[in-house]
Amino acid sequence: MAERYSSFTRGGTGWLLQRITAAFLVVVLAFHFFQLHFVNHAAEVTFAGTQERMSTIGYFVTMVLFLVAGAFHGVNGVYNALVNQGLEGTPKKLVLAVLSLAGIALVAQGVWVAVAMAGWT
Amino acid sequence: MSQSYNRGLIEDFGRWKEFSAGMWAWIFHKFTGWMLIGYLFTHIAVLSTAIGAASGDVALIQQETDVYTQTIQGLESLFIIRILEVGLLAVAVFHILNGIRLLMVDLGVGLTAQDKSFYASLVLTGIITVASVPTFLDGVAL
Amino acid sequence: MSTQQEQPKEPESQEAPEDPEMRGAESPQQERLKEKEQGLAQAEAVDESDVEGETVHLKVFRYDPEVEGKQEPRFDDFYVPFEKGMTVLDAVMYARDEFDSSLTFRHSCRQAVCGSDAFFVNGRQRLGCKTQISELEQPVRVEPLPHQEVVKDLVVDMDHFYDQMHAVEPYFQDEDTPATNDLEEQRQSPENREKIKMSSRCIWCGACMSSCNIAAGDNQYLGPAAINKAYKFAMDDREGAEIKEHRLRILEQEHGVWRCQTQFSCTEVCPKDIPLTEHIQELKREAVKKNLKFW
Amino acid sequence: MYEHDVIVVGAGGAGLRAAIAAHEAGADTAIVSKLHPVRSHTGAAEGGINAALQEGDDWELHAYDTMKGSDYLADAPAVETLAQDAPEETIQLEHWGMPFSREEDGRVSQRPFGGLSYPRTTYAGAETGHHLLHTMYEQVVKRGIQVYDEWYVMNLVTDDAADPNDRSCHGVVAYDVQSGNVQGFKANNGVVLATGGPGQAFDHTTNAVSCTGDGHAMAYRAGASLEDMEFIQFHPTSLPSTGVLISEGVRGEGGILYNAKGERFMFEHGYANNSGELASRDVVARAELTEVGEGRGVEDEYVHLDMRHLGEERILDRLENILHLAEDFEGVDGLVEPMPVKPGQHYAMGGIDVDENGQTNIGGLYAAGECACVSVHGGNRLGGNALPELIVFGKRAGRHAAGEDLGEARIRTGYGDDVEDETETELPVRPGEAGLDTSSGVAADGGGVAAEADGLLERAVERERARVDRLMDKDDGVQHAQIRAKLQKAMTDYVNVFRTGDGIRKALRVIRECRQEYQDVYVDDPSRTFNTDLQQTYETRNLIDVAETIALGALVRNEFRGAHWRQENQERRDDEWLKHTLISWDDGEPSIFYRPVILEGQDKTYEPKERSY
Repeated sequence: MAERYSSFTRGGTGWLLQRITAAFLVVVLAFHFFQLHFVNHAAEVTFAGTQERMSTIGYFVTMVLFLVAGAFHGVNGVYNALVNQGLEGTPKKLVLAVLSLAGIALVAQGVWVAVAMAGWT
Repeated sequence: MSQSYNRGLIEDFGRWKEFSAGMWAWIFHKFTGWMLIGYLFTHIAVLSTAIGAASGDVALIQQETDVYTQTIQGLESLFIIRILEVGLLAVAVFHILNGIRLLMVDLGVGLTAQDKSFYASLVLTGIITVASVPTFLDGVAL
Repeated sequence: MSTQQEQPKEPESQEAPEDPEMRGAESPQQERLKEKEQGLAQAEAVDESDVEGETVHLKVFRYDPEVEGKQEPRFDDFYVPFEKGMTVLDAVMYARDEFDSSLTFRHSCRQAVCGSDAFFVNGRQRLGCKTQISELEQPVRVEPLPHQEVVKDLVVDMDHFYDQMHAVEPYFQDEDTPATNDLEEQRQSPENREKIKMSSRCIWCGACMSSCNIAAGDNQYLGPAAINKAYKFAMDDREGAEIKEHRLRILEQEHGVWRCQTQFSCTEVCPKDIPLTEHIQELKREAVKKNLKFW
Repeated sequence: MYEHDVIVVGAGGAGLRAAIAAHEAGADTAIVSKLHPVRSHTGAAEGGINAALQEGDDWELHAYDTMKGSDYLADAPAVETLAQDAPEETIQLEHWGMPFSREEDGRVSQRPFGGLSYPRTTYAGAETGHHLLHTMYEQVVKRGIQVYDEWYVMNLVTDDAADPNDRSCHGVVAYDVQSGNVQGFKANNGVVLATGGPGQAFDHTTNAVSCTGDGHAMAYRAGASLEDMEFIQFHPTSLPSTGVLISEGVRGEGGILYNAKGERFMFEHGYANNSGELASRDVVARAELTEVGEGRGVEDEYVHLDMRHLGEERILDRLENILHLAEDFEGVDGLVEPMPVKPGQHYAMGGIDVDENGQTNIGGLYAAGECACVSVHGGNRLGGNALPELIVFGKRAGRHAAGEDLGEARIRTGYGDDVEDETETELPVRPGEAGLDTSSGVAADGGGVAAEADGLLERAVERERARVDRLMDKDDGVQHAQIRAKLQKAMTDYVNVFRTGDGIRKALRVIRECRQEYQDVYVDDPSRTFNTDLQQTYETRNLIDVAETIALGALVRNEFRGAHWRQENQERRDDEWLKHTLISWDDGEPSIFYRPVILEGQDKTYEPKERSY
């Protein structure tokens, strides 16, 4: 019954990317939390401070990667959770499309915000 | 899988009392994952609303009365937001710690201690959360 | 037809009267057996004080698609006299032979090797023959394996499980084995044999598959048993590298190893202590390695 | 109706091997089995596979050891075939991927075993049978051989020529356990019975509950003879409550047997002053029962097997699975307390009378494995000789059934010129079918005057359907479990390790009662779905037939040979008893006859010697 399975191997790639983004997120999420709650208390966040951080190119790149990794990790996680519960056929394709779009929209919106924060608009 | 009759709660989540460590870890990981992705969308939405309304007026920015700053600080002055933040921290810390546990499992390290490492993640999450409460609740009134 | 069993008032009523004809010639043993019977009740009360009373209370799942009164699943109570060393299988066999011959379950070897009698006992997949009654809380709830179609009482439809087992090409493949009449064996190091040892112990009982929440949701997921079966071949050095790659291709399908969510439930219920999750994880890494040649 | 060239009944080691061989010989082959193949009792075999593989060893030594072990009741052509073919068949298993235990240089390991003059037992851990069974099932899957699993074979379809030797077998009638549907299976070439042992005739056995002698009984009723049924091996160390086997390895490593008084009885009571606990299985089993019978048993039932002195490290290293068995099945921790053990029925040396090609005296009917008696084991089977028998003779039966020419067999089967009629033995009751209507003159159970195979098959199916209806429609009477329990108890009480003429006669009386009670048997479960009650009711009938042949064989063989001990004559009597006991179902009543043992091998004759180790 092996023929039931296609040679569709994105499972492997997806699985690996999920792990790689996870490893990246562990570090950056910890940094992000630390940065915005312990180093800079959230209550004292100002646009000025945000802009100052964001306009640093390293920070900007990190934050954008953070967003992309988070969006992928989250959206892929949701998709897999649904597939694991037996999502199949057209609904599965639909969900994949919707989630991909949502992910892309999130990244786009987030990058725009970051650019705006950095004051490069 | 289809059943020729209804076994009711005999299966799956009706049996939650009998779940073991690995199963709870999975459930918590999914649950915290859903919360985090939900938060991520909200987070970007709030920031972009605030940014969208930000004037970029240098004077206002310097007086710290810019809309962005006001939005953030306004939210931060709410006790409920601070509580939610503690919750978010707990959720994120658990997801991180259990995520590390899962990465170890993926690498084939310490599989026999998988239940212990789950309990350890829970306990550590608790400790970190409690320890950070003072920082999170600093300067907010009920 | 109800087969509900009332609690017997006197436990000794369970004992069939001894037929003197059935006994052997007069021997010291027979005489002592008589003496022993007299002191029996007293002795048992002391010996089995750790077990609730002297009977075991079983709650057994009953269902039969064609018998009125059993089409709606129900639980029947049976009270079975306890004996030291009694297993769940012994108890349900007693219930069947003494109380209700229609009580249906698969069983054969009684020694945990045929894999017929995996039941859901007190909320966990276990082999009936390998589970001591004395270790369970009473009443002992015996149900068919979850996530499988119930055929009748404790019997579930295993076809899907077998299909998944067959899906991984579960047979040795090597194109250049020497001819058998040369009596030339393929060499295998003891270490390599050791590596596949645990995986080769699988008895196809289906407990792992039944415990797996993902297999329940995704009907196409190969499941722990089939993946473990594939592991046995993929890790066996006697099969060539090409065949190993072929095996990994089967395993890395979307419904293959990636579906495993490392819940460890399969590993926990496996009556043969096979580290299933570990094997699945190792295959994931092997598959990634194969895809990223530079690893 | 289903149709195949070769139908194999039973899917243990012999059945799977036969199916693979028949398939490779080009026959359209199907397996019909009441269990899914991997559930077969072959999986419980622990020891190993004897095969002369190493340099310095050769098949002739293996044959010699086997003849000696059999107490000279095995037929030399069968034994020599086994010894010659075992190496190649073992290597075949290795090539199919069986995970044998290995030496440092990567070769298959071989270890010494009781009664062998050379370490020639290949093994795969302590679970050789499990690996053998699974490896062969894998090959069946690979070849796409049709398996009808959970189909219970109810009867054989044979015509009823007056002389059983002129009959032929055309197929089987089976029912789908899952649905209750009774169907005919037509076999164009042959039917191979591989249904395993009859252990359930005893109430304390290491055998599975499925080992009910179905093949024996069906072949017997169809007119094939049963051979050497009185030879039953009792294993000295099985757990009292379940009969689960505690391997000989415990005693091999130094485990000690104690009675209730704490005496090391094997020495202190002089049962085996040299080998002690390591004396042969029958000696130890008799010693244990003597201890219990004389009042020195624990709980008046069993003795203790103690391995605590071996130390935790050694136990965990070599006998770990024993700890699990004692814990899981008896609730005893072998590290802190001695394990209770008593003798349990373990293996039947006898079975359906076949030649070295697996063929019975009925045309197209074959048997292989424990249900058959080629005869390789004679009076006593050596450890490690059961598994090679499965693969060697399973393969031969499969090939022959598929039409391959294996040459003329030297062993004769059935009643013929070479047999000697039983001089009347006094029987306490009339054995055989109760309420037998002899007026119809129907001999074979498959019945009907010789006709077209299709017609025979249809009639046989109709008859089984009617039988099922009768059993199911009847609303009261006796349940099979009651009869089975009574039968098993009688067999264990009287046809056990110690046998006396009086005891066996008592057993025959009980068996007769069981037959009469069986006339009134009914199936309480009204459902056609997975009706195990019905299946077991069928099995109980088979057990009655098989138990009777065991008791009859034990009664007529008035000597002590191999596993068979008689109080009246406690010595081997070669002058009179170098012959096989054969029993056939003669119009519903057993008739007994004898055939001389063939001691002439290919190049030499095996002269009976005293069996001492």
